[in-house]
Amino acid sequence: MDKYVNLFYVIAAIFFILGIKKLSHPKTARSGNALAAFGMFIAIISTLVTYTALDYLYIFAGILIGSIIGVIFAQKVEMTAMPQMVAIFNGFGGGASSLVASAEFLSSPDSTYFIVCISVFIGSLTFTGSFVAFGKLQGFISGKPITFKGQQILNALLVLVALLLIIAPNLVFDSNIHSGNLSAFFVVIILALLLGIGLTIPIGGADMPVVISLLNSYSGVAAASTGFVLMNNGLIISGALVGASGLILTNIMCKGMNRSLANVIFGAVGSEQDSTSGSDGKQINIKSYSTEETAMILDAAEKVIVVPGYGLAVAQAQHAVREIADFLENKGKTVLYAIHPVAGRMPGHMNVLLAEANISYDKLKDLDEINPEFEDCDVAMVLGANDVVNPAARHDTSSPIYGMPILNVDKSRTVMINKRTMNPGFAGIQNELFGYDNSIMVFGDAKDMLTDLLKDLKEL
Amino acid sequence: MDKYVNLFYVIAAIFFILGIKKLSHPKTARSGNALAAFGMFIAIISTLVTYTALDYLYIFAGILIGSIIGVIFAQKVEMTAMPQMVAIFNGFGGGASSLVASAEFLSSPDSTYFIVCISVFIGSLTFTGSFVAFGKLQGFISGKPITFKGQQILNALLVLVALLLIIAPNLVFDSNIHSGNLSAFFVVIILALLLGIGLTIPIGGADMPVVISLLNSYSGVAAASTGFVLMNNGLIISGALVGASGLILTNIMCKGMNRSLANVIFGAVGSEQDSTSGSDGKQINIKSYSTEETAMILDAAEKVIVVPGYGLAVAQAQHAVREIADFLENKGKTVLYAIHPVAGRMPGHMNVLLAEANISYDKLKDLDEINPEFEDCDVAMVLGANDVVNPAARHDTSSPIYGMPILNVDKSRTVMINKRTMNPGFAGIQNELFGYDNSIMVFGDAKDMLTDLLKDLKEL
Amino acid sequence: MIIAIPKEYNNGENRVAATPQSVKEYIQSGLEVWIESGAGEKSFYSNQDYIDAGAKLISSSEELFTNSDILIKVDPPTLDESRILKNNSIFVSLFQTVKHKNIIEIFLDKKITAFSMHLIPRTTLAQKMDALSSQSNIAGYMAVLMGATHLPVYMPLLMTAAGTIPPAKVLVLGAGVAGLQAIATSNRLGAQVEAFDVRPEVKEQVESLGAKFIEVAQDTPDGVGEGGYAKETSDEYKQKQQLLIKEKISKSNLVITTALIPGKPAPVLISKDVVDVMKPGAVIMDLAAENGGNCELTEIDQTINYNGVIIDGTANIPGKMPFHASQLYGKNIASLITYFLIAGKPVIDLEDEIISGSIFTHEGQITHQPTIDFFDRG
Amino acid sequence: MIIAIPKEYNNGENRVAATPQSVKEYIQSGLEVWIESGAGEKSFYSNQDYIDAGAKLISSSEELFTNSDILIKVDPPTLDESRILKNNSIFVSLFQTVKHKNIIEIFLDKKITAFSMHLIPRTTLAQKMDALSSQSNIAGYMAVLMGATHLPVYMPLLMTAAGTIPPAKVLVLGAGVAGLQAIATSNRLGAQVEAFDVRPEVKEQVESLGAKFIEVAQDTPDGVGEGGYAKETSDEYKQKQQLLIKEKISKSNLVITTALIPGKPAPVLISKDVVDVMKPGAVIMDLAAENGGNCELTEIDQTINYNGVIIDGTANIPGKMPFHASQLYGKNIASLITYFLIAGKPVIDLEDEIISGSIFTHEGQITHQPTIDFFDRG
Amino acid sequence: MEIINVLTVFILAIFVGIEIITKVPPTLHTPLMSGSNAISGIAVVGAIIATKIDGSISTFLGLTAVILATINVVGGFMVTDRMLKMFKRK
Amino acid sequence: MEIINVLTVFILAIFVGIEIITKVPPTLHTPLMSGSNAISGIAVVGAIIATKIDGSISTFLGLTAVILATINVVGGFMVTDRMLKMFKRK
Ligand SMILES: NC(=O)c1ccc[n+]([C@@H]2O[C@H](COP(=O)([O-])OP(=O)(O)OC[C@H]3O[C@@H](n4cnc5c(N)ncnc54)[C@H](OP(=O)(O)O)[C@@H]3O)[C@@H](O)[C@H]2O)c1
Ligand SMILES: NC(=O)c1ccc[n+]([C@@H]2O[C@H](COP(=O)([O-])OP(=O)(O)OC[C@H]3O[C@@H](n4cnc5c(N)ncnc54)[C@H](OP(=O)(O)O)[C@@H]3O)[C@@H](O)[C@H]2O)c1
Ligand SMILES: NC(=O)c1ccc[n+]([C@@H]2O[C@H](COP(=O)([O-])OP(=O)(O)OC[C@H]3O[C@@H](n4cnc5c(N)ncnc54)[C@H](O)[C@@H]3O)[C@@H](O)[C@H]2O)c1
Ligand SMILES: NC(=O)c1ccc[n+]([C@@H]2O[C@H](COP(=O)([O-])OP(=O)(O)OC[C@H]3O[C@@H](n4cnc5c(N)ncnc54)[C@H](O)[C@@H]3O)[C@@H](O)[C@H]2O)c1
Repeated sequence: MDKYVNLFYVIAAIFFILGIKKLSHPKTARSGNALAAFGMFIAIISTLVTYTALDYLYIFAGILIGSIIGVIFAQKVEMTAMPQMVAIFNGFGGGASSLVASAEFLSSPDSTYFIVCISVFIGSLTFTGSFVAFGKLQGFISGKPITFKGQQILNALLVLVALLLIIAPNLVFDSNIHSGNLSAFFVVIILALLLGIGLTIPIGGADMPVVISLLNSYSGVAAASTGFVLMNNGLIISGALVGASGLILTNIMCKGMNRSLANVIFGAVGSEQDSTSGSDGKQINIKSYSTEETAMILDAAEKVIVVPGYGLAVAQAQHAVREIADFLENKGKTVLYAIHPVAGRMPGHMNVLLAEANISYDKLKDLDEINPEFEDCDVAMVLGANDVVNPAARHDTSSPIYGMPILNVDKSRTVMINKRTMNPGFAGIQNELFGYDNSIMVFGDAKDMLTDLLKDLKEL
Repeated sequence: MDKYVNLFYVIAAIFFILGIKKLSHPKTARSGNALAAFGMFIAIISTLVTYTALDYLYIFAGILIGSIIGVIFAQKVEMTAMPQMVAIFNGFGGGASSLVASAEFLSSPDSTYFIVCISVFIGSLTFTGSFVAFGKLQGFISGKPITFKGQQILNALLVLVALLLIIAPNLVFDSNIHSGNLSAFFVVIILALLLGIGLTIPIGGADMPVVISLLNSYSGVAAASTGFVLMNNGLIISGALVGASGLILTNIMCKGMNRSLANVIFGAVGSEQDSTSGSDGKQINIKSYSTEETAMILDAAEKVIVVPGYGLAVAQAQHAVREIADFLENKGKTVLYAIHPVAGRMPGHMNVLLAEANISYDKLKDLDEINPEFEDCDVAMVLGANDVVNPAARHDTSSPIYGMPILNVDKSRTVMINKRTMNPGFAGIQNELFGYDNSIMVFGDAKDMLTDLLKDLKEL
Repeated sequence: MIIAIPKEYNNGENRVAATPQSVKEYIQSGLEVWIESGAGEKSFYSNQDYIDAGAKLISSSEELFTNSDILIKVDPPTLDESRILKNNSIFVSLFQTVKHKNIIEIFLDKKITAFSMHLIPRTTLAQKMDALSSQSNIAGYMAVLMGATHLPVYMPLLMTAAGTIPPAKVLVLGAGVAGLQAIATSNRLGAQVEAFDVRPEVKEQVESLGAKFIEVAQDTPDGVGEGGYAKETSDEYKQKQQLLIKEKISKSNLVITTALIPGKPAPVLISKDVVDVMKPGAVIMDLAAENGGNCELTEIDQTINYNGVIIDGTANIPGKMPFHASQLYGKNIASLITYFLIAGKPVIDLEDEIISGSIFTHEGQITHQPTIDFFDRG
Repeated sequence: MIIAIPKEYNNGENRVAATPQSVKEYIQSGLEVWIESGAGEKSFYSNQDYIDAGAKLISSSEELFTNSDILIKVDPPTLDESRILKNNSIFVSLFQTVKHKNIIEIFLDKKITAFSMHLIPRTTLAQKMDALSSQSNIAGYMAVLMGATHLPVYMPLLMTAAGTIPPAKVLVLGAGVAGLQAIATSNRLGAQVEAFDVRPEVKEQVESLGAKFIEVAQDTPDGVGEGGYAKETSDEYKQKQQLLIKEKISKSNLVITTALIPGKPAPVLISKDVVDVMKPGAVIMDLAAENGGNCELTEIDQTINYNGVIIDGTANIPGKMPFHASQLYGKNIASLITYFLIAGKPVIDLEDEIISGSIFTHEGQITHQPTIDFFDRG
Repeated sequence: MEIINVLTVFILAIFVGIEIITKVPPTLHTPLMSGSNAISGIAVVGAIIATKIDGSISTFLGLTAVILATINVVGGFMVTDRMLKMFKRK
Repeated sequence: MEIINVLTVFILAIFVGIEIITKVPPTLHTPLMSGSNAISGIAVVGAIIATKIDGSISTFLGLTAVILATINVVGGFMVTDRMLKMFKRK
């Protein structure tokens, strides 16, 4: 071991640090990824150069095979399947850590049993956990939480036994240290593999991204512990980095879902996307978004059309709308207002409302003016409006509002609909728009929602 | 050297890290300071316990003397003199680092000359720099920038020569390594002491806090280099921490002043507070605040009274006011509006204006209702009003508005006045209020200013 | 097919049933348009405007009535006018069936297909024909302006060198379309607005306009009838209402009443003794004047001063804003007529909710149930 | 010392020079207050209110004029009234000196100390006595309401099922106090407001109310006279102004004119041929009617319809809002009187800017320079 | 002393890890996860070293580890890059 | 190897230092500066060790260093605490 290799590991670590930092900002994310990849390149090359007596044949064969598989996976996977891909990769990483630790242990069993076990335990757990997550997302395993009585107790038991075996193997197995350790070692592996499955299977598909993020953090810890086994600074630093930042990311993701990590892991709720059946029994599948995600969408938009309805007046959110619009306009976006002739509860209701917030008359467009504009509109923000954007009026001859001209919000790239519930509007009819592919629902009182949205927009 | 001492240093470092983190949030700052102090305690005790052959007599004597002086300084100093106090302490710290490195070097000259010199150089520079900063703030040295021709060149020369001596002492001095190094060492010290003075003296008193922060960062670097001399992890980690975080803090402070660090250090502008002379030749000394500082003041307030004037209408900032007021009210503060009978340019101008922003009638108070309220008001926000808050109306019989009842904003704890310039209002007379001790001016168009202020309030 | 627009001769009626814009619409739908000379004058539409739009100018009213296949008006016809209507023709106007029994009898006789713009269903789809909405909206808006002009006080809060003027207190009784618009307009002018109505769901609507809703504590929410209209309400309710109203009214500067119950006289919300306790200088705008008034003292089409309280009983307020009133009414009627025209010919589909809802005589039969009930009662 | 408040007998004058509130102020200052019975009636202040405040009720007008040391009024006195005023007494009312030469002569004769509320300096300090401000403010506000009531169209923008109603275009000519308030009120109602004035600094004030200022391109900014009042302006300027005004007016629904030049007839801003190009249904509210009107066709105290354009020449608009108009005017006068009272006795200090500014006859002399000039001219 | 030093490094690295991300916009959650996951493929370094360890089992395990870790590294960085490319505004 | 290890620690500590403060309200600028300044008094540890170094100059320098560094530490933490106490709302 040359002493300079550690220097290179530090350099690699610096690249990782900068990479992760940049990855968390939209503008620099791509270059961040490249930096991290370059750091990895440094780490690998310096290892190959410094360590002697390596089995280069195996190594190159391994790298070649791994690269080919990795490239194929990365190229072939569909964009929608990204999360499960990450899960697999993560599983492989965890597996690798655990294999390396095992190799070290098996060839020289006097290497610290404790630390090897930790490494193997976490690595194996990550391995199976990741594959379960993959299976759930890919649909190989039901996305629904799979639960049974005593599940938590069983998991707890697995952990306890494994811990016991890691700390004091000889209490259980052969008092001969070496053979005792060996037996315990294998049992720990099996327990960890089971635990990975046991922990992941009760979590619903919707929560999988959080789980993957958590497992990612674990695989960092696994790498770090392997680092301790090999006394290798590179693994330790990088592993610790990933372990810590992964945990923070997991936490951020949980917060975004308004849940605690504990709730995600042990909640076993992992509910699916809401689905609501209207009075006529038709099922509508909707996508419910947080204001944070909505802010991201608005941020990317160039042209936004606000569609105010009675709900906006009920919420008295006229000033909040104006604040959002001001903010977007300051960012160089176009904001228009689409006023449907019967929006609200009296003729001109929306005019009175928006005049209160001093919204300039030239931004208010009536139905005929605005409908062609939806075609190249990025986001239509439907705020407390319902009947006036119901596409049934266009095509459903049985609808009581069939024939009424509506605002064609569904023609815009994204339709963001804010209301408090899935209740119908004045006409008492269900609105299929809410289930359209380009529709997203943001539930809540319009004023509260807009206030949060503004906050999130400012924080981007 | 016991190997466990390093473990304790790491623990101390963790306390430092947590301490600094907590120090940067208002709510946790005090406990952060305590944590850091506790970390220091650990570091000192473990050093005393672990290292053998220490000269305990000297050590305890030193600690006792130092503690007494430190306590006295810390107790006696007036609140307004805090920054200069910090400067002195900082100078001592830098001095100490440089003395330790010197001691090591003098007793065993084969200790790495290079690293010793770095340590001594930075430590000495910090020492004199800090004392100049202290002198400027305390008034011993003129607070004005002291500049002369070629100053920058001289400083550059000092740096270059010192660097040369640090890197290649034998090029200059005796080719005998030891004696050559020794001579160079002393010259470096002298150069560093001069440089500390030379760098600090051209900077104006107003910029001193930034300089102190920068010198603080340097003293961290000095400690870290001393750590390298002694190969002591504790000094290295803590020094690096302070060095890096100090630099970031310096940067934040510069940004807050809307200047770059380079501009502060080499600008030699360091302008004093504005002072303006009115048309009648009377001098008014005003304090001009940034919106960021204003936000801090508002944040600490419980009761805020907004005093709108004609300028608010000109800026059409009625909605901006409402947003600020909403924000403050959401934080549990009381916000009232003081409407002077002749504010604006037509009877009821302010009523029309505030009604546009839907500000509730019960928050609008007329002169008689509001004047007693100023007594226990924390901040009076005077927005584009002038004549109606001119205290001359109360006491200056020669004033053309003598006898008119005014809003007694000067009775509140802080009066924040926003206008664009120092120009007079409708009555064409100067306003002594602007120079009152409890007045602060925030210049700018009312709408722009309020928008910035809101941003800053949200970022607190 | 001839569609004819006669001039309105009723006193105070400045509106007209078609604007040049709607004339164009009719011609596009394949109708021939006849208009009486001077029909649009009081609404500021000149004869020339109509001729330019393609209408034929007719100087005699009689000629229009006797020859047209579709006759559209603002007000109901006089008895004489209805007698000369062409048999089997279509007639459209604002028409309160319970007020014009003898005209209906003539319609039945002549097999007139008669539509009342009063009867357009209050559904989302029928909104564009909803003349009650468009005209009530004007009434609510104008009532505030007229009331504010009567008032001896400012509407908004003003803090001036000569003292602080408190905002006027406006009370809106009945918050249908007119009431809501009155709330909105008073609010704009800076008054303090309170409102109330027997229908509980109106609370949210009132609040959506930034006003305060006054609630009469009641046990059973039974103020709602069919189709969104209010029913005459229980005695106990009325009592409580009277008390609360009395208290609120005594403090108000401007009271705007809009309470109506279709097919019945307007409910009396303000009796004489309530007016007695009002402040001098207070104003009552009674938008229900045409149907008897919500105030006991209201005299139709008169503005009286009762002990310093001004009570304005102007019946036809939309007629005071004739340009826009005619434009909106013209559009409402045109929407109805183009709705039942197929290739330029009227097709009366009694299965259609809007048609069956707004028609009251057809082929010699009364088709509107409440009108049948009314005839049955005698 | 007796201060007396007679009833106003002028046609359309509903105001009174003191309210019960100001009566209390006078009594506190040590004056005895006499008031004519029924003086406050039309402003909705009853005799009883005054008695409660401490005033003595007098039934004969003559008794007041002959006995009082200070007599306060809204309108100038008639010749007969001035003849019976007590010698050396103080008289205060709104008074345009150039209009009442013979009354001034009587005042000089009787050594009356006469104040005109028209002459109060427009300084910050004198604001609380500034009756022109308080009354103009009412005029500006009421003019919009009256104008909107005359209009056959809506003021605000409305997008309804029966079509989109564009906002009314309001043009305010002359943006002093009345003009600014007219802008603010029109804005509140949702109209599109433009304004203009010869004084360039008014631009910022107009914009501070959210309206657009129309500028007449001019080379020398010479529209400004002393004390903030506008001077009669150059011919060239007038021409350009006429052109721009004509264009803007032809597009406006409501034109409100408030241009005044103190001591002179009001400038004519709208000649007959301009009215000819206005849209039918447009409305002109001429607030300068009392001084001859800003529109050539204005007839004082009449509302005429000229080819469909309504021109309202109501002279005394504040009189239409008497409760608050009297309250503010009463406060203005009370502020002036308590200003020159020392221990219950009037002390006329001609060094004082406010006193010397608003007084026009004192001890048999005319003290007001423009009035002297006017007398000199003949 | 070695272990203490290594521990020091470990602890400091954890602090860095905790501090470097404070706020991440939701769209970057997955890419960031994926990118840092690729970094945890640093196990490849361990795997390379492991091939040196004698004993056929170890070598075999090492080889497998190299393959798995390489997949993690190569696939991880590439997939991340693909995701991020999507976000680029047109 | 020692120096590399120490360098590693140094670099990581710098990163931690950079990351721990991101946003500081202006009122805390001075206290934070003062607090971290007190931490840089860690030189006291070096000073203590320096007394051990033989030679009277060294011992003298060490003693002086101990005094100065102690002033920095004790005074620094105390002054910081005094400042922070001020901010406490009544
Ligand atoms: N313009 C007129 O003159 C007039 C008069 C009477 C009736 N109408 C009828 O009213 C309807 C108007 O259409 P519209 O689209 O404006 O209204 P709408 O169809 O009645 O829908 C309003 C929606 O707003 C939501 N909402 C209520 N309070 C909210 C709050 N605080 N925050 C967020 N959302 C809230 C409600 O959903 P949640 O409950 O789930 O929140 C509701 O679905 C038409 O059917 C029209 O015919 C019009
Ligand atoms: N109420 C009435 O009826 C009436 C009528 C006519 C005159 N007046 C007179 O007007 C005065 C009213 O007093 P006031 O205190 O409201 O106004 P003021 O004394 O005229 O002062 C207004 C201040 O606002 C500032 N300002 C202007 N535009 C601004 C902008 N965009 N952003 C921020 N500040 C701005 C100006 O200072 P900078 O230029 O430095 O920004 C000015 O000093 C009194 O003297 C009153 O007598 C009143
Ligand atoms: N679908 C649509 O788009 C649409 C459009 C316009 C109106 N509408 C509906 O039509 C309905 C009637 O509106 P309108 O304005 O023609 O009503 P209206 O003119 O018949 O009555 C006016 C109001 O008076 C109220 N009222 C009756 N008796 C009262 C009493 N004793 N005290 C107080 N208030 C009393 C009624 O509840 C009503 O709100 C409403 O429900 C409205 O929402 C629907
Ligand atoms: N100090 C104070 O607090 C205070 C209070 C009120 C008014 N003022 C000042 O008094 C002055 C006069 O106000 P007012 O309302 O009594 O004015 P006014 O009634 O005398 O005149 C009305 C307006 O008409 C304008 N005008 C004159 N000729 C015109 C023309 N040909 N075309 C267009 N506009 C023309 C004038 O410039 C003025 O703005 C203003 O400067 C105002 O700021 C001051």
